[in-house]
Formats: sequence, structure tokens, C-alpha cells
Amino acid sequence: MTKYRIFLVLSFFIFMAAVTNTALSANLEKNASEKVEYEKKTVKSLIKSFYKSTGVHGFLNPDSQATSTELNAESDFSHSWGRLIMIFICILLFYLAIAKNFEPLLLLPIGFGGLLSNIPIAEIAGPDGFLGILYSMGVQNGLFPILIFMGVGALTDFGPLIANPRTALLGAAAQVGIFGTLVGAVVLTQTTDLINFSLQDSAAISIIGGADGPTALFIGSKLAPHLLGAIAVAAYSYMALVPIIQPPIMKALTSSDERKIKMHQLRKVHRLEKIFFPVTLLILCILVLPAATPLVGALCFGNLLRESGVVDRLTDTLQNSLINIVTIFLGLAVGSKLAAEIFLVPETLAIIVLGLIAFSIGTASGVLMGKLLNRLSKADINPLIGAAGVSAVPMAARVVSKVGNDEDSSNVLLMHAMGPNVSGVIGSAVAAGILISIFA
Amino acid sequence: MTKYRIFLVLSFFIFMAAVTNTALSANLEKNASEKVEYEKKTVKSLIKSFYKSTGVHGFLNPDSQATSTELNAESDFSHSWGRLIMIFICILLFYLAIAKNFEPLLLLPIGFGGLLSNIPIAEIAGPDGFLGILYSMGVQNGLFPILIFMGVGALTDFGPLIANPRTALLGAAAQVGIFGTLVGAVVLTQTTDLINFSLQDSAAISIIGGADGPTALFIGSKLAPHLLGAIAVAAYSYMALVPIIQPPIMKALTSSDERKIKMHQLRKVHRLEKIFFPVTLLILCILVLPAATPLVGALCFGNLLRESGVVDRLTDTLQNSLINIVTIFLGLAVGSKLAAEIFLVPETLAIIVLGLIAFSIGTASGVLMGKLLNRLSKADINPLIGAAGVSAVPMAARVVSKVGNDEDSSNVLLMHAMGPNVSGVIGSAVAAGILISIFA
Amino acid sequence: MTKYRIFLVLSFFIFMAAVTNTALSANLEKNASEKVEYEKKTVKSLIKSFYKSTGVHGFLNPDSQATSTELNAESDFSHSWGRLIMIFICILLFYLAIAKNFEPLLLLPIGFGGLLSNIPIAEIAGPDGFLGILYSMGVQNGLFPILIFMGVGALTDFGPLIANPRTALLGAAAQVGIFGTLVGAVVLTQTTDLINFSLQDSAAISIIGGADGPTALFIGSKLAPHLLGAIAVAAYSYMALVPIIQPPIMKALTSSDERKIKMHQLRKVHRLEKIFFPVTLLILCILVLPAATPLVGALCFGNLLRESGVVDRLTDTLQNSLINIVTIFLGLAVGSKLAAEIFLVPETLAIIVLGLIAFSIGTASGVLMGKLLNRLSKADINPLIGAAGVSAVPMAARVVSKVGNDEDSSNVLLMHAMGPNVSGVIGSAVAAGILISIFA
Amino acid sequence: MIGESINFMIIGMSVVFLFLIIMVVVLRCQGYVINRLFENGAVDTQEDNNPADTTSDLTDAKKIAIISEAVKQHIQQNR
Amino acid sequence: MIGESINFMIIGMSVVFLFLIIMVVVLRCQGYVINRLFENGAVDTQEDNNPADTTSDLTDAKKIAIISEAVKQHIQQNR
Amino acid sequence: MIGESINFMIIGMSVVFLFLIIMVVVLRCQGYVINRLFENGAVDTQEDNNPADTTSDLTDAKKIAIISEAVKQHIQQNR
Ligand code: NA
Ligand code: NA
Ligand code: NA
Repeated sequence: MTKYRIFLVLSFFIFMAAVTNTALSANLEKNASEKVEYEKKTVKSLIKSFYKSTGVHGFLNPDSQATSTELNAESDFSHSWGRLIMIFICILLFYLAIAKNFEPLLLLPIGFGGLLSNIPIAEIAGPDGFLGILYSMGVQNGLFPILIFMGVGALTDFGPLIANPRTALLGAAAQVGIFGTLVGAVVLTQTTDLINFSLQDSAAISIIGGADGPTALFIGSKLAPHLLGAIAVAAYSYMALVPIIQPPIMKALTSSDERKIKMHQLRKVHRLEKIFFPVTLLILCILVLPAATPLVGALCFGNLLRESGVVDRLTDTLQNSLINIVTIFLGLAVGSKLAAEIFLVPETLAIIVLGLIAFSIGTASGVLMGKLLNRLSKADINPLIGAAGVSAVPMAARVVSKVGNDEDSSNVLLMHAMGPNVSGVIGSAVAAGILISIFA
Repeated sequence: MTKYRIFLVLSFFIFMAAVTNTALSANLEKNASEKVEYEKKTVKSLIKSFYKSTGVHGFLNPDSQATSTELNAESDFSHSWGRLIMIFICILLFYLAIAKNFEPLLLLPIGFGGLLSNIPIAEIAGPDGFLGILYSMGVQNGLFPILIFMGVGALTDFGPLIANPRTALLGAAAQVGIFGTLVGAVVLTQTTDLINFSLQDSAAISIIGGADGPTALFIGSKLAPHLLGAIAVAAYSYMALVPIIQPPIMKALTSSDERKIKMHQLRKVHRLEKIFFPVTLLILCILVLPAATPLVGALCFGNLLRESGVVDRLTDTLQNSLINIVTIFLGLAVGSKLAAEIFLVPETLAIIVLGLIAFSIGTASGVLMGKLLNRLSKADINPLIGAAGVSAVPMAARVVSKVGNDEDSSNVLLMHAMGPNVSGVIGSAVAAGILISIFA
Repeated sequence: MTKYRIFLVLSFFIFMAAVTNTALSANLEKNASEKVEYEKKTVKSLIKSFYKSTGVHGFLNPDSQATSTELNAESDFSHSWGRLIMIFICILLFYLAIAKNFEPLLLLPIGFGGLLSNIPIAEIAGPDGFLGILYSMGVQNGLFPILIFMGVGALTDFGPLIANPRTALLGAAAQVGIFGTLVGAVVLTQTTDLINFSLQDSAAISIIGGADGPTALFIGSKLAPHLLGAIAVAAYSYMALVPIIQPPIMKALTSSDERKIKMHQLRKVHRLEKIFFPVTLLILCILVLPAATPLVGALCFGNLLRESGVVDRLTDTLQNSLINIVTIFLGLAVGSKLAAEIFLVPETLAIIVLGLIAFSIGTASGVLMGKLLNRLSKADINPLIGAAGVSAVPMAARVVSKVGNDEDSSNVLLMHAMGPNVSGVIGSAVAAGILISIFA
Repeated sequence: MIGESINFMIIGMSVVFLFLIIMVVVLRCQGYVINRLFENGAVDTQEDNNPADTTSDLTDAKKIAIISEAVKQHIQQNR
Repeated sequence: MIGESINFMIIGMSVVFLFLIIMVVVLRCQGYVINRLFENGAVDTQEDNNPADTTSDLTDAKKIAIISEAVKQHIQQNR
Repeated sequence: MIGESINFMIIGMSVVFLFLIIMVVVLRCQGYVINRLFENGAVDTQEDNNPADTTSDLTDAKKIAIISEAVKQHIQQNR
């Protein structure tokens, strides 16, 4: 016990000494930030220059690193308290990812990238830092999201959609989340003074409603790279929060009887149907909306390799080593956009709010379309599966299954929810293509 | 039944409506291709601009995308019908790869890259599209074929060649296919008006006779990048067609008695011989033909890692994740050279014909050299194994084995054919070095 | 027997013929190095130009490739004999890697890269050669060492350090090897005429004493890229030689009784301690020494992914496919700095000597600090484990275990030595950060 | 600008629905045709969709090894 | 310059020691606090540090778990 | 130009043959020398050419094998 108290005291002492000395030395030599010269130096002067290279000094004296053009209170704030706040937020992301299992595959790398990008002096997110190198390698040009999409294609079985194509309409309806949020962002810009989103910005934010990570990153990096950090964090956070966001909306819009509806077993799907599917989808996309073909094409490529059954070693690579490597790089690079001076702006709060609205609208539209379809169609359709139309594969489908089970534990909705779920991915990619063809 | 007829009619109606409207809108606003402005617009005008961004419009109005310098009938054709033809060809490649198992590992990615590169408006093969990015990342500079060669080295057991080195002469003879085709391409250029290959072009085409994919891509990207698509498709197609092209030639040039010759079992090979082999081969290549060392060096590197036995984790990576990732990237990037305006030219037909000639000459030379060796050598040599000298590892060796079995089902030629087969790879790389040292 | 003698004579004859002809042709046409023209040529003239493109000619006539600025005796030497010597050295590296198991994972690729970079004419290490491409892709900008460090983080269990943190002081003491060598390099520069290291060079060399490959490569590529080859070879060679270098020093500085000291079993470590460790370490590094955060951050990133337990697929990728791919690329690219004109300079010998001194000083300091700690601390500490503080994970810890066992075969020191071992990695990264903050 | 953004929403949702409706129609036609022409190939979802890669060439990494092994055994058994 | 390099050595070693001493102190405090607050989570080194990735979705790279499970079942069946 | 291309063919095939003939000779010499000096190391093709990577350090990524082994032993010990 006493032993540990001693440690605490000791560590406090060391820390305070460092801080005090640093502050002193910083005040004494504030204007000595020029490159260290190699003339004969005393140990004392060396110690002083060392103090100026510590992070403690960096946080306390943000102005010494600011370039002349941004020497103002705002950058001062973002370089001192701002950075500390962001580091705290990143550690919060670690907590959510590890303890609460919030999309850890992306939020851990993004959070770590954010932490690294807020370190003073080191400039890890700068053009010569490794985050900057990764960013220009594959985020700026959109390559990494495309490669992820190939992996998603290789991992996705479109069988449930092929077996019951009409569920695609649920995936279409859920995209109201995207375009509704676009309107919302414009309204916010027009009605408030603090928030000023361009149409490109608004479009990039609205794609959060697509509930699809790579699509959001692809559009974000094309239309609004300065908002990419907030968009990525919002998109992945809400995808992780699907089990909390969706159920109340689903329950509010459906009656208990509707939630108990049982659906017929899916028909068997011919192997050729699965092979033809990616090719058909791509041709359709070429005819109707070429602007969506980079995303849809990557998805179809991965899926064609998967279903062809003749290139298993490539499929396996897409599903594992390639998608994993790219996920690591992409997460870290996107994290570099969590630097305080980019992230700690009022726009970020607006993005968080708009993203939540987008998810809610998408879920509601999907469920309502499910009710409509159930009435129009001869076969029974449980409206709950409409909620899976937002994408967030496969989390949203699982949520549907769980809400269905809560009402009637003998009701198995998972495979039925996969149809709208994967068509939600296609719908979001189509919406992304529309946004690109209008705004890019 | 009736239900499905309704669908057919409905889909026909929707398609026709889209096409008609598109054509109309295109005619009405042909000169409105400037960037969409964000002034207040009616829904009607938005629909019109949307139609102009559809692929249907893109195919019907190729001139709206052509740059001023290429505004002529030819580019019009290649941007409308040409693209449709190419998309059809790419789907044919899918069929051959999946149903007929034609080198699917490369023809599927190449075909898909080709499909994507022929999409109007999206510019996926342009410098900012992902195919263009992959192309400049590793095809333009020759990196991807080199990495594939490392993987091939790590996958190849040179034991059969070391056990019976004289079979290397069969691999040498088969390279007549390369240089004979070089002559053929020059003759074609001199005697026809339509075809005009430079010497560099001719050399790049002739390497198809090497029956080795990465070598062809390496030389093609160095000497004639504009022909790369045709060269790649021809090379991999003929490698897939080896079981159809070779047997008639093999049977025509050998008697039934010759095809029945049985060969002695291969001697055991010392582990040190296998370790020394890649180093010896590379030193030889350095002394005689440094221009071939990038290719041969990569092959030897992979093989040295394999045979060293002390870096299994690196060997495994070369054989699997690295070669798979690069194969995907390489295939897609090469496919970008299947864009209609590059591919649908008379030269492509000439390349297809010359490639076939190259394979045939190579096979014939190998078999004839086999007959010669059989006469000169004390030990029996079945001339069939000469056909494996064209490379096309391991397909050509399997064909030899099969043709031998057809004649005498107790005759096991596979391992004997592997010697000429792998020496064919070396021979092609040497020939490639010669072409580079003369023409690059 | 006679058969083989014939082969020997024949091969000698062929070689001599090639050499003689080459020399002749070289003398006849020494000034014909301009690009081969495609006018009509006789076979004879073609043969002559071919000879000029052989490696034999390249070695014998180094001046024909030298640029005008370096036409002097020195470059002549390095391009003829120098290259042969380097090729011999590289083959020696193969021998050490394969037969003696000297860090084969890096010395095989480095050696092969060195071999390829010394080939005349081919220019594989030039900016357009594949070694040059790999070098600029990830060595020049420091990306590859950072990725390796992520893999190291994902592979390292810091449990033993967390269980007994005071052993970190042993890892600190061993860094005297780095700074002592810095002094040594400066002394050498001041006292000799032949050796002239700048302060940057000296710092880059001294990092060999860190006994950590990626750290050495990271610092080397930042501070002294022209010395990178020698630094890399020295660092990895000495890491491989740890079982030979360390034991005599360890035995000289300890008594038999000290070597027999048994240590208490390590306490159990809470899972949360392991998860917090990388975050704590990084925050500390941010506060004290931001310049070290690229390296320490990469290490912590890999370790956080590992210990989080929620992203096993990413951890697995860091530990396997990614680290393997990068190891191959990094080794080959570093090998490109073994080109004779860069490597065969007096400085290399000085680097080799200084590296050995660095390792020895580091080992000695670690052991001496172990003796000091043993006296100051209540719990018994076997001073041998101080030798593991040089890093060289996990070789140094194994050496400690072995030396301990030699004295008392019931003494199990391995886990106790892992604490200083991994803290040595951290200590080296901190030292690297100091060198960067002073010299970069 | 708000009015315009509502226009974007209308056109956007129309295209999304148009696209997916056409897709539904095409998928139904395709399914009908395929199941008529090739009756015996129907498979359950998630079954048989990865038939072993028996013939592709560069692949299966160690084909050469496998083949030589097979040949060896074949020869030994037939002695 | 030699004198200066000795200065570098002094400051360098001081920082290295400062850094690692602070680390030792912080690790001890951290260990103390964690083991007080969460008493039942202590694990042996190299055991239980990879709890199965139960919920993450894209993954399924759970070879280790699967194999050890398989081995277990195999052994149980053969009892 | 046709004549020239024939010249290219002649020189090209000569070099290819020269290269491979030298290779044949060198391989034979090498095989002779090696088999004389190290008589006991001859191996069948595809056998023993991948001795386990026993000492290399970062490696040993054969966790699966190791773990299943460990699980087995653990279970056996606890019987
Ligand atoms: Na969606
Ligand atoms: Na060949
Ligand atoms: Na160290």
C-alpha cells in the first residue's frame, strides 16, 4: 500500500517537474524554433532544446508549430486543448470497439489513426508521415474503398435476393434515408449561420444514410475530403449502433400481428443464376447509371470470382489477406482526418446529428415499404425485414431476426432479411452513383 | 406462365421507354455537356440531365464524350458499337473461363477489366479510374509481372530439369516459335497495307510464342503497351488452348513407335543441387545476357527462397497471398487495354493469327529437336516431350503425358516432360532478354 | 569419369571463347555504345553488338556504362572488380543465411537484392528497375519499416514486462551501445583521414547498437540512405551473431554465483493491463518524445490489435501476409544499396567495426545494470538477463536462457529475459526518436 | 436551394426504384429461363457454391508437387 | 565535435532512462489499480489473451478455435 | 527489313541455345561435384526439400498445429 502511494507521489513529482521546466524553458526561448545547429553546445542548452521537442511543450505551446498563416486563437485551441480532446475521443473509440464491440475492424484502426494524427511535432498525418502516405496511396484516389468492395462482393451470397427479388424494393425504399438527409443538410445550411455545407458536402454527408462503409468513404473522399473523418466515424458508429437505433423504430411502425407474420421458405437457386447475377447487375448499371459502375463493378467482380467456382484462390485472397490489409491501411488513413483542426468544428456535430436522422429515416422507409408490399403481394411479407434494407450487412438482418424472435420465437427471419440487406448495398451504390453524376 | 410473360412484356416496355426518351433528350440537348450547374432547376430538366448520364445515352451518342482531336467516324464507331462488341467479347471470355476452364485465374480478371474499361462516361480505365491506377501502379513499370515471376519461381520444382539437364535443349528449340513469329510479323508488315507493326511491336507480339504469361506482359508493357491487351488475351487464350493446338502437330511429326518410347526413371537429385540451381542460373544469365536478369532474377529469387528451406513463411507468401493479389491487380489492369478504341483494330486480328503460328512453330520445333536428341543420345528420349518446351507450365507437360498415354497407357511421361517444360520458361525469359537488349 | 572431364574442358573452352571474343569485340568497337540502329545489319555486326550487351563485356569494360561525371579509376574499379566482389559477398550471405541460419528472413532477400543490384547493364536498382521501384515505394519514405513494426507489435507479448516492469531499466541501460557508438563514430571521423562521417551518418550507424532491424532501417533511410546497405547488413548480421558475441561478455562480467541466481515466478497479468499497455506507452511517448511516435505508434498499434482480442483477422494479417510481403519488398530494396559503388568504400569497414563495438557495449551495460539492480532490489535478479536488453528479440533472450542453463540446468530464465528483451525494443525506438529529433 | 434539393431527392429515389425494379424484373426472367433450360442444377442457398477448383492451372499452388507425388505413388504401387 | 557527441550521449541516455523509469512507475500504478478494480480477470501469460472473436462479422478467421475444438471433440469421442 | 529480322532470328536462337547448352554443362558439372562431395544428401524429387523452419524466429506461424498439439497434451494430462 505505502509502496504504491510512493509511486504515485513520485510519478506526480516527475510529471510536474517536466511540465514546469518545459514551460519555463519554453518561455525563455520562445523564439528559438529554428533548426538545431551543431555548434558546440553545453548540456544545459541541449536539455533546453530537448524540452522544446517534447509533447508536453508541444501541447502547451501550440503557436511554435503553427505556420504564419494560421497564427490565431482558433488554431491555438485546436493544437493544444483540441488535440487533447481528440486523443480522448480516440481512446473512447477504443473503448467502444473493444468493450462494446462497435465495428472494431474499422473503428480500432480509425481511432488509432486519429490518435497518431493529433500528436504534436511528429506530423504523422502530414504528407511525409506514414498516415499521409497511406492516405495518398489509396484514400485520395478512392482505390481502397474499391478494393474493400471487391472483398465484400467475394464475401456476399446474393442467393436470398435472387430467390425473392421483390425484396429489393425494400432496399430501394431505405435509400430515402440518403436523399432525405441531403435535404436536411441543405435546410440546416440555409436556416443556421454556424453550419455552411456546400451541396457537395451535403451529398457526402447524406451517404451516411446508406449504412455502407466503403460507399461512404468512396463518396466522402470524392466530394468532401475535409469531412471524411467525421463521415467515417459517423457511418461506422451508427452501423455499430444499429441494434440500438432500429428496434424502437421498427416496433413503433408495426403491429404485433405484423411482426408475427411468417414467410415461406426461400426457393432453391440455380448455380447459373448466381453466376449470371453479377454480370446482369453490372450490365444494368452500365445501361442506367454508368457513374455507379466503379462501386457496383467492384462488387460484381468480387461476386463473379466467388460464384464462378474456378478461381477459389483469388476469391480466398479477396476475402482475407487483401481485404484485411486494405482495411488496416484504410482505417489508419481515414483516421488521419480526425486531426483536431479538421474534426473539432461545428460541422462535425451537424454530421453526427444528420447521420442519426439518415439512419432513422432509412429504417422507417424500409419498414413502411414492407407494410405496403405485404398488402400488395399475394405471399406474406413480414414488414420487419424492410428495416434490413438500410444495408449495414449483416448486422441489420440480425436485428430483424432478433426483433422477430422477440415477438414469436419460432419465427426465423434471418435469410428473408438478407435479401433486402444485400439489395440495400446495391441501392446505396446506385444512390452514390447518382450523387457522383450530379455533384462530382 | 402468364405471370412471366407479363414480366417479359413489362421489361421490354421499360427498356424501350428508357431508350426512346434517352434518344429524344439526347437530340434535344446535344450541346449541353457542360458541367451541371446548380441554379434552380425543374425536375424535368434534372431528368433530362440524368438521361444524358445514362449508359444508354452514352452508347447512342458517343460523340458527346469524344475529345476534339478524335472527333471522327472511327472513334464514333469504337465508342458505340465498338464498346458493345467488346462487352460481348468480355462476356465470352467469362464463358470460356468458367465453363471451359480457359486459364480462369487470368482471363476472368482480364475480361472483367475489359468490361469495365468499355463503360461510357465512367472512365474507369482513365488515369483517375481504379483500372488506370492499378495500371500505372504495376503494369506500366513492369513490377507486377516481376512479382508473378517470383511466385512462379517459388512454385516451380526444377528437380526434373536438374536430373536430366539435356532436356533443356528441347526448351531452347521451342523458342523458334518466338523468333519465327518476329519474322512473320515483319513479313506481314512489309506485304500488307493494313498492318503496320514497328520492330518493337513485332518483338512484343512474337513473345506470345514463349507461352509464358508474365514474360509476355513484361515485354508487352515495355515494347508495345498499346498492343498489351491483344497480346495478353492471345497469350493466355493459346495457353488455355494448348490441349487443342498441340496434339495434332505432335502426332503429325512423330511415328507411333516414337510416341511409345519409354524413358528411364529420373535420377535422385541432391538437395544442394536444388539450392545451387537458382544461383548458378542467375550467374550464367549475368555473364551471358544481363538484359534478361530482371525476369530470370525474379524467378531465381522465388526458387532460392523455396529451396533454401529456411524461409518457409516467405515462400508461402510468394506462392499464395502475394501472387494472388498481384494476379487480381494485373488481370484487371491488363483488361483496361481491351477498351474498344485500342482493341478493335486490324492489328488485333494479326496478333491472334501470329500468336497461333508462334505456338505451332514452337511445338513443332520442340518435337523435331526431340527426334534429333533421341537419335544423338544413348538414352532413349521420347520426342513427344519436346512439345512441352513451349512452356505453358504445367498444361503442356500434361498434354504430352496424355498423348503418350493414348499410344501406350503404361507410359508415364509427365515427370520427363517437366524438364523441357520448365526449361521452356527459362528459354523464353532468355529470348525476352534478347528482345529487350535489341529493341528497348 | 572421362565423360565429366570432357564436360569440364568443354565448359572451360566455351567460357574462354566467350570472354576472348567479347574482349576483342569490345576493343574493336569501344566507342559504339549509342543506341542500336535498325538499318540493315550483317549477322556479324549483330553478334558484335550482342557481345557488347553481355555481362562478361560489362564486367571487363566498366567505362562504357559510366556517365561522364564519374569517369575515373575509382568507378572503373567498382564497376568491374567491385561488382564481382559484391556478388561474392552476396553469395556468402546466402551461405550464412541457409547453412548457418543467420536471420535468413532478411539476409536472403537483402543478399539477393545486392546480387541483382550489381549486375551490369540491367540497372535493376536504377529508378526504373524493380529494386528501385520497391525502394522508392517503401524504403525512401520509411513506410516498410513502419509496417514491419506493426507486425512486430502484433507478434509481441509484453506480458513479462508488465509482470516485472523494473526489468525495463535493463533495456534502458543497453542503449548505451547506441550513444557510445555515436561517440565512437565521431572520434573515428576526427582521428582518421580515411573515414568522414557526418553527424547524421554517425547517428545512423550508432543505431546498429539498438539491435533492432526495422528501427535501424527507419533511421538509416532518414539520416543516411547512402549507408543503408552497410547498416542493414551489419545490423542483421550481428543480430544473427548474438549467440557468438554475447556469451563471452556475459561470462566475463558475472561470477558463477550470480549466473546461478534463480528468480521468482512472474505474477499473473490481468487482461486489461495488456490492453492498456500499448495505449499507455503511446501516450507516454507523446508527452515525452513525439519524435519517436511513428515507430512506437506502429508498435503500439499492432499490439493493441493483438491484445484487443476483437480483430483477430487483422492481427493475423499483420502477423503473416502483411509482414511477409513487406519483408520481401524491404529486403530486396535494401539490398539495392549493396551496389559496389556504394558499398565498397572504407566507411563500410568502419560501420562493421562500430556495429560490433555497439553490440558489445550494449551487452556489457545491460549486464552491469543487472548487477546493480540485483544489489538495490529486494527480489533476486539474475544479472544475465541484462544482456537481453539489447533487443534482438527473441534471440538475445534465448542466449540468456542458454548461458543460465550452462551454469545451472534447473534455472529457467527465458520468461524473465523477455522483459528486458522487449523493453530493449522500446528503448531503441526511444533512442531513435532522440536521434531523429536532434539530427533529422 | 431547398427546393432544388427536394428535386434531387425525387429524381434520386426515382432512379433508385427504377434501377431496382428493372433488376427485379430481369432477375425473375433470368431465373425463369435458367430453371427451364437447366432443370437439374438448382442448389440450396449456401451449398455447393464453391465446387473444388479441380483444374485451374497456375493455382492450387502445389500442383506440381501433388502431381509428382501422385506419379511416384502410382509407380510404386504398380511395381 | 567529440565533446558535443558526448553531450548527445548524456542527454540521450538521460531521456531513455527518464522515459523507461516513468514507464515503470506508470505500469506499476496501472497494474495496481486494475488488479484492485477487476480482481477476477488475472490471466497467466500467454493464456486467454485471445478470447474468441465472437461477434465481429466480416471475420470467421477463427481457425485456432475451430481446430482446438475439433481436437477436443476427437479426443472425447475416442475415450 | 525482312532480312534483318531473319538475322535477329539467327542471333536470337544462337544465344538461346548457347545459354541453355552452357546451363546443361554447368548443371552436369555441378551435379557431379555435389554428389561426389556430399554423398548422403540425395533426395527424391519433392521430398525433404522443406525441412521445418526450426530456428527462424519471427516465424513459426504454425500456431494452429502448435495449439492443437497443446490442447491435446493439456487434455491428456488432465485425464
Ligand atoms: Na444501403
Ligand atoms: Na517458353
Ligand atoms: Na534495443
